[in-house]
Amino acid sequence: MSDKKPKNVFKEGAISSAFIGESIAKHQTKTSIGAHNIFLGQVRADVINGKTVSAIEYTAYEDMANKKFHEIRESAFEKFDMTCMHIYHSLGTVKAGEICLFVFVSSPRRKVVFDALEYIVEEIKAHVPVFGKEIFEDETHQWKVNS
Amino acid sequence: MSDKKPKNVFKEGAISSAFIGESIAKHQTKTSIGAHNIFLGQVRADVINGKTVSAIEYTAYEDMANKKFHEIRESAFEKFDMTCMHIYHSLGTVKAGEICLFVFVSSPRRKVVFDALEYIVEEIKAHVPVFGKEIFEDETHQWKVNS
Amino acid sequence: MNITIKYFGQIAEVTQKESEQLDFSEGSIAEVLDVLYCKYGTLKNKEFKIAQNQELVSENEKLTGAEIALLPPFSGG
Amino acid sequence: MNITIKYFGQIAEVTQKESEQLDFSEGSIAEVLDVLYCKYGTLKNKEFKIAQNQELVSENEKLTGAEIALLPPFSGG
Repeated sequence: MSDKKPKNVFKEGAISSAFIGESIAKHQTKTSIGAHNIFLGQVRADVINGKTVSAIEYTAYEDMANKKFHEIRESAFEKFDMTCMHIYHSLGTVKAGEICLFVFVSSPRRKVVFDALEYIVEEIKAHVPVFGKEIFEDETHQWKVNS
Repeated sequence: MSDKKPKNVFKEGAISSAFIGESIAKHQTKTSIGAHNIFLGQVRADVINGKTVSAIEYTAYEDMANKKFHEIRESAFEKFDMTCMHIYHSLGTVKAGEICLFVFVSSPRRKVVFDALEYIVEEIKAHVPVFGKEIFEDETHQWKVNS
Repeated sequence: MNITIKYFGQIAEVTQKESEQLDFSEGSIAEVLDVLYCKYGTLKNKEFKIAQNQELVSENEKLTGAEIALLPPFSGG
Repeated sequence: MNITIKYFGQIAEVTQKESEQLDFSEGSIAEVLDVLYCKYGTLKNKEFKIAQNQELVSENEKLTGAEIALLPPFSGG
């Protein structure tokens, strides 16, 4: 299931719950799968110095990011006995409450999916050049820092 | 967010991908959430002595099971800083490729959801009296054993 | 006292019923099991846990419950 | 050699552009940075990593690339 060249992980705008539901449905023909694990990153309406985040605007060094996503994918397939994995990340504006990251791993066995999903999400946070600009309700902004 | 009395975790038949999508959508008004983690158990078409599993028929000691689900829920809220959690388990027939378990946890922070989800799923597997009868294509059966 | 015994999964296959009412004098869970082993010959070969009023108990536990359940290995999820 | 320099996030706010072409003789990444620090006064106060041809490199790395990128802290997800 491992592709040889990087594909585009980015989607313009938020990732819809319908899209996630459809992705799950597509896996119901793969009857060797016993466990799925899904991570969703959602934009928080954090309050910072009295101002509320209304959206995050994502930009990325797209070519390098897709290359990194591909490396993460390859190393995850080497480390874990997964049937499949999918990653989607938003670019552009994602409003508070909307989903900006969707990571989906599947395996015959549940222990594998827990380890694999956490590994993949942490790798994405650490190594993929994506930049989030937190937009406040008064249209000022600050740059997001991952913790 | 912690309820005081056990609610019914069981659903008749498979859990649909549309239902999962709708559950995700309902959380988009909760803008303190930064991370969701979802576990889905899917019925595998295992081949055992040349016979293929076509479905699992689930029964449960329902009152005790709902009490256990409630205890797991209470202890998870004590251990982890979650915003919300939901568990659904199928009863009756779930065909190979269909989903029989849906566990959904949400928190402001991602590290919490990874730990919480794995804890909850392992507790369910170990402590909830649910019984899976694996039905083969030739209508014989065997009793499922969790590993 | 009158006690409801519940059977699940492969245990219900042995007993060929999902529940029954049996009358016991005071004693421990072990005494209930003795009666059931006598009644259902192959039960002894089966792996199961015992719940009294929806809590797992050992065989030595005093019989207090209105409801005893014989639970084969759990296999949810 | 002609090199494309790319700027992202808060670094692009400092440079007020997303990319530019600059001409360098052979040398190390540090020499590129010297030119940029001179050109953009406040760049020195910013935290960033450097990628050469889409791989992270240190300042001491030899300049080989057609493409250098200045990357502020990653904050995907």
